[in-house]
Amino acid sequence: MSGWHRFANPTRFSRLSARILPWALALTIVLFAAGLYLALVGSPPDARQKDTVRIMYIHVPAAWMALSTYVLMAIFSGMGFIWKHPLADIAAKNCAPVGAGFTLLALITGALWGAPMWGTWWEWGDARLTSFLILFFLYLGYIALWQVFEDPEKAARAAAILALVGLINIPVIHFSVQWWNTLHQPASVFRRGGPTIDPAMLWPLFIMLAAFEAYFVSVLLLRIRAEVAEWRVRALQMMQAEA
Amino acid sequence: MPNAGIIGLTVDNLTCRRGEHEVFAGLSCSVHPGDVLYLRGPNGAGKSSLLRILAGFIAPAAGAVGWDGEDVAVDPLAHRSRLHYVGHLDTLKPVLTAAENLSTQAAMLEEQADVDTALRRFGLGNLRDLPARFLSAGQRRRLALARLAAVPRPLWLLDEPTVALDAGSVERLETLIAEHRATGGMAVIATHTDMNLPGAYTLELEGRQRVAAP
Amino acid sequence: MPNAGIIGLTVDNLTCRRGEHEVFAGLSCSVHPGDVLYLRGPNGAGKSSLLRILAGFIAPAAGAVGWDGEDVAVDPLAHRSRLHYVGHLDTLKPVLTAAENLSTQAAMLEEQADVDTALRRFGLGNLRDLPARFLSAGQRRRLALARLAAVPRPLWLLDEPTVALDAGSVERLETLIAEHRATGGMAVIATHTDMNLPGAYTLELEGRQRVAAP
Amino acid sequence: MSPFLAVVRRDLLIARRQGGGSLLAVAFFVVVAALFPFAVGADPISLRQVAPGVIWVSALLATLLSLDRLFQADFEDGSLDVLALSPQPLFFTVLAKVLAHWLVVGLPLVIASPLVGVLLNLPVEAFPVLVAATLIGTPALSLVGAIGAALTAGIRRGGVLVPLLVLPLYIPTLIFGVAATADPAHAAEPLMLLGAVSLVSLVLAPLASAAALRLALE
Amino acid sequence: MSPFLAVVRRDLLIARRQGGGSLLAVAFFVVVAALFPFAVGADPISLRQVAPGVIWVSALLATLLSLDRLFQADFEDGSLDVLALSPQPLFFTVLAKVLAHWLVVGLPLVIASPLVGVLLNLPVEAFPVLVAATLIGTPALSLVGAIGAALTAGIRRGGVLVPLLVLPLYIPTLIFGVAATADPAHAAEPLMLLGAVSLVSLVLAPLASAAALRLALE
Ligand code: HEM
Ligand SMILES: Nc1ncnc2c1ncn2[C@@H]1O[C@H](COP(=O)(O)OP(=O)(O)OP(=O)(O)O)[C@@H](O)[C@H]1O
Ligand SMILES: Nc1ncnc2c1ncn2[C@@H]1O[C@H](COP(=O)(O)OP(=O)(O)OP(=O)(O)O)[C@@H](O)[C@H]1O
Ligand SMILES: [Mg+2]
Ligand SMILES: [Mg+2]
Repeated sequence: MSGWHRFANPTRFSRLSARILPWALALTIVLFAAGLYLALVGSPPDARQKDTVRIMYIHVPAAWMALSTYVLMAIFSGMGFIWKHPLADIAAKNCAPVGAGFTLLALITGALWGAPMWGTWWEWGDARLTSFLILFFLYLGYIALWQVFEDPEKAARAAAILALVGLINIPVIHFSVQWWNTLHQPASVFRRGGPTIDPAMLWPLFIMLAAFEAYFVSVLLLRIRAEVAEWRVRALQMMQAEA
Repeated sequence: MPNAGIIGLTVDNLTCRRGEHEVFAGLSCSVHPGDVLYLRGPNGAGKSSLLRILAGFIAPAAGAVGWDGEDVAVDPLAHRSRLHYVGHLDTLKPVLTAAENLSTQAAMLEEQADVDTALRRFGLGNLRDLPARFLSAGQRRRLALARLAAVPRPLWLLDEPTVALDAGSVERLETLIAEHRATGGMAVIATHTDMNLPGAYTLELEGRQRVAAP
Repeated sequence: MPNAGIIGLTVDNLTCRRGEHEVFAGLSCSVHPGDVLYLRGPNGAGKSSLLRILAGFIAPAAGAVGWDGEDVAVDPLAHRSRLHYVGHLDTLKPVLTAAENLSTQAAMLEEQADVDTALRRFGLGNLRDLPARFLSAGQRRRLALARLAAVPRPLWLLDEPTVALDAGSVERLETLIAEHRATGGMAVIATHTDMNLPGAYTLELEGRQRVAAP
Repeated sequence: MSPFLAVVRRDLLIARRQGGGSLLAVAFFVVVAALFPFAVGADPISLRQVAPGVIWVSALLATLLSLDRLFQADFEDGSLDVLALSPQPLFFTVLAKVLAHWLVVGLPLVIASPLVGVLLNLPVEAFPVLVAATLIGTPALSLVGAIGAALTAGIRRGGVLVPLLVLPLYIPTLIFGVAATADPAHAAEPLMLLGAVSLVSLVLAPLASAAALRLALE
Repeated sequence: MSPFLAVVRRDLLIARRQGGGSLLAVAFFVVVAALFPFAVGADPISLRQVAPGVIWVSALLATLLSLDRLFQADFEDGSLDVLALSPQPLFFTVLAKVLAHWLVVGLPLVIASPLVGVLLNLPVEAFPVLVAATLIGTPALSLVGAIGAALTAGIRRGGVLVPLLVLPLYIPTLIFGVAATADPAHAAEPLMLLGAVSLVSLVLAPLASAAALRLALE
């Protein structure tokens, strides 16, 4: 129950993450190199969109990652809440800034893409766009909640409650394109009946997604390790102060 | 583990941690029907924290609190229904009258309650229709304590109950506690001042956790 | 009318009314440099009300409060700048550390103040960087009292200052008051408990307002 | 009287004594809505176009403003401790407080909504739907808002955080409410969805709020 | 350091420690502004029409929400007594607290207003006027709101009066603010009137607030 103190001991996590990290980092670099080459040079320009289609290779993976990071954050939160495992809490906490970053990236690239495609940066009537902005606010609220609690154990539980409740918004975002008439195009990859995108564009897209995924894993592990180290130092200081 | 067969409140090897600071550790004691336990110790020793653990508001970092031999964490609702907690805060709504404050509290705690008798026991009879915002410090405190008299519950957890009370009110409280004990009630009382409760045990906090004989 | 020529605080034929209720009437007394005046009486006698009148927070229904022979209502700002009032509430911001709480208070009251010495005088030296939300009841009280030591002012109005203090802290407060008196300071103290302040006068409230010799 | 009813009665009594709970919410609702004729210009067509949205946003904000102290007041004066010692699960205590809040704030908003409809030139045929939609939707506003209020109960001035936490969660209610009000001829589906949101909130919100309140008790 | 600056510094420190005073106000501003188009569901034309009103209502609400505890927090923990013993008239203490509040909430709103303008499709030529208007108008919002906050602190008397008093007092600021923003070509007159409102508030609001606070001290 007194979770945050267990970091005084070396954990399995440190050893495991130390083993995974180099691979994840290497994979990130390789996949980004390959994906960006294919996306910018190797893939054909779109018949209608010309070269602006290349924004897609950033925008779409970023949007997917933004959503899946939230789900992962909620899962970690649930684990931390139920089993009171501090590592799950720290993982959830550190998902948030990364996920908010993905969300912002998708928002910006979407806006940049929208200017030539729809003739507007931003379209309020569009449910996909606005609900995605809401996702950004959810991330911000989650981060803010962590900030206002002084006691990390309390903060973890409060933030977990919020993350789990906010999970309800995810399907709203995903299905918003179906439920409302929007400018934004409906799902074209992950849909019933298979993807409708040309394979020449699909492959670079998947490689970029894998690159984003590897990047996410690397950053998350690095952040968690940094925070665990910080707690270990704090615990040592406390022990010295009380001795 | 709380020992089976023992009647009353048992505290078993309790550790309390607030933030990163360990307030006390390995604390054990028990309170049986008719017992009063004083919690004593300097400011910051953990008296208030212990009371909140006993009330089930804070989960202990280690150890357990038991009732009649069973860990109270098993059925927290049953535990919370058997105790009174009177802390530093006065739990009063300034816009409600003294009688309304007490009767709304009592109604939340119990189906039936004799509010007027309880008010009179604490000398608040003629203030019953005064809004709580007009009460003096000691009158507010007495009103907060009056729920002990209004709703019978076996375990009383009192955090510095005599604060702001005049001598007469302290006596009233002592009488109430004596009656409570006579009917098998128990009380754990954190205090810096002396009260007149014969046969009370004392738990000294801060480092040397030990139970002194009365 | 406050008498000209008298040095210190004079209370002249004071009446206090709260709502429609007359709390006390025709109260007179005076406090001279080096004096301590206890206010005693049962709950609701009007001790807190009197202190707030002396501080200039409440206007008396009749009578006057004087300083060095002049009615304080003439220059309320000057009066408020010469006194400390420590009431029931702890005046602390939970998000600020102990040191920040004290230094912001001191800065509002006075240009210069020695915060660290004041903290140490109340045994809060090692808690200086702990946010006030984590302090125990007695630690909070000590922090509120520390402004007496940080900012020198001649008149101290203290409403039950020993509440929640452990024995050591009460002694610290008594020492501080003794030093304050030695430099010509005055204190009016509402209290239900006994303090060790030799030569203090007592004003019994409730009906029989009279000053008992030390 | 059951503890549940005791809590409801207590909060209603406090609201009545404090005065202006309902009045504040309704006044706020009407003032915010009444501002829009200034902004949009009195052109009845464009006013009619924005009316459903304005009504719902105003209702939502009126609820939000009255919510932020729902648990904080009880926390600050220690009443939360007494509530926690009540012989019923915290779930029902939360539900009782939310019910009282809805009676004080939500219901008056429902009753005042036709008035705001008139101010904003809402077509006559939309009025029954507007009342139905607010009646079905405002409970969700109170319930979801309670989560934010509970999460910030133990933090002084945490109230400022409530809108940021709660507004994103209000979006479904807002969407379905506006959809029903804007197109009264096809209101059945959004009304049903609105009901679904309220029902889901009825279970999830007290659960989440009770868990959050336990933090404030520590 | 003068007592005036000490009060300002103290409130800024508390806001910083409490976390996100400014951020929350801005977030609230943006979230509320974001709700309207969501609800109004809009083509750019009608969105542009409501934009000035939405911006001002959002700014008003963001201010109002952050203000209501301006003095109450100090009242509840006894700090008001310490403030009252400061060697300066209560007038300046109030002014210092309002200044700190404006720095924490009002100024960030001014800075964020162009962002909201972009989101709401406000025409480009309106942006300088929007910034000027919010810069001139937000002090009035903080000042007038302080009266309500002071009355709530001594709620022992205030009760129902507070919302009924403050909301109407906000109307001039809103009307002139919206007028300036909606018609940037003829903004000079409403901007001047807005300035007049702020100036009058600068004198009257601390006076009224100080009087109200004295009641809270009793
Ligand atoms: C600020 C503006 C935009 C935002 C916030 C946004 C948001 C999103 C989101 C959240 C997704 C993931 C949907 C899901 O997996 O459920 C997505 C996917 C996608 N977006 Fe955007 N988008 C924006 C602009 C655009 C523009 C201008 C285009 C191109 C015309 C575009 C094309 C796509 C495509 C092709 C997908 C993949 C769809 C799929 O296969 O599921 N987006 N966007
Ligand atoms: N508006 C009012 N109407 C009627 N009576 C009031 C009003 N305001 C205060 N009182 C009464 O005034 C009296 C004075 O209270 P005060 O706080 O001064 O007492 P005190 O001597 O400090 O008591 P304690 O020892 O409890 O602190 C109390 O009896 C209180 O009930
Ligand atoms: N989050 C925290 N971080 C560090 N220390 C904390 C935290 N919360 C509480 N404490 C400390 O825990 C200790 C226990 O406080 P508690 O209120 O239980 O003491 P107490 O014995 O009741 O004291 P008092 O006599 O003053 O009422 C205090 O020293 C307090 O400073
Ligand atoms: Mg204590
Ligand atoms: Mg008193």
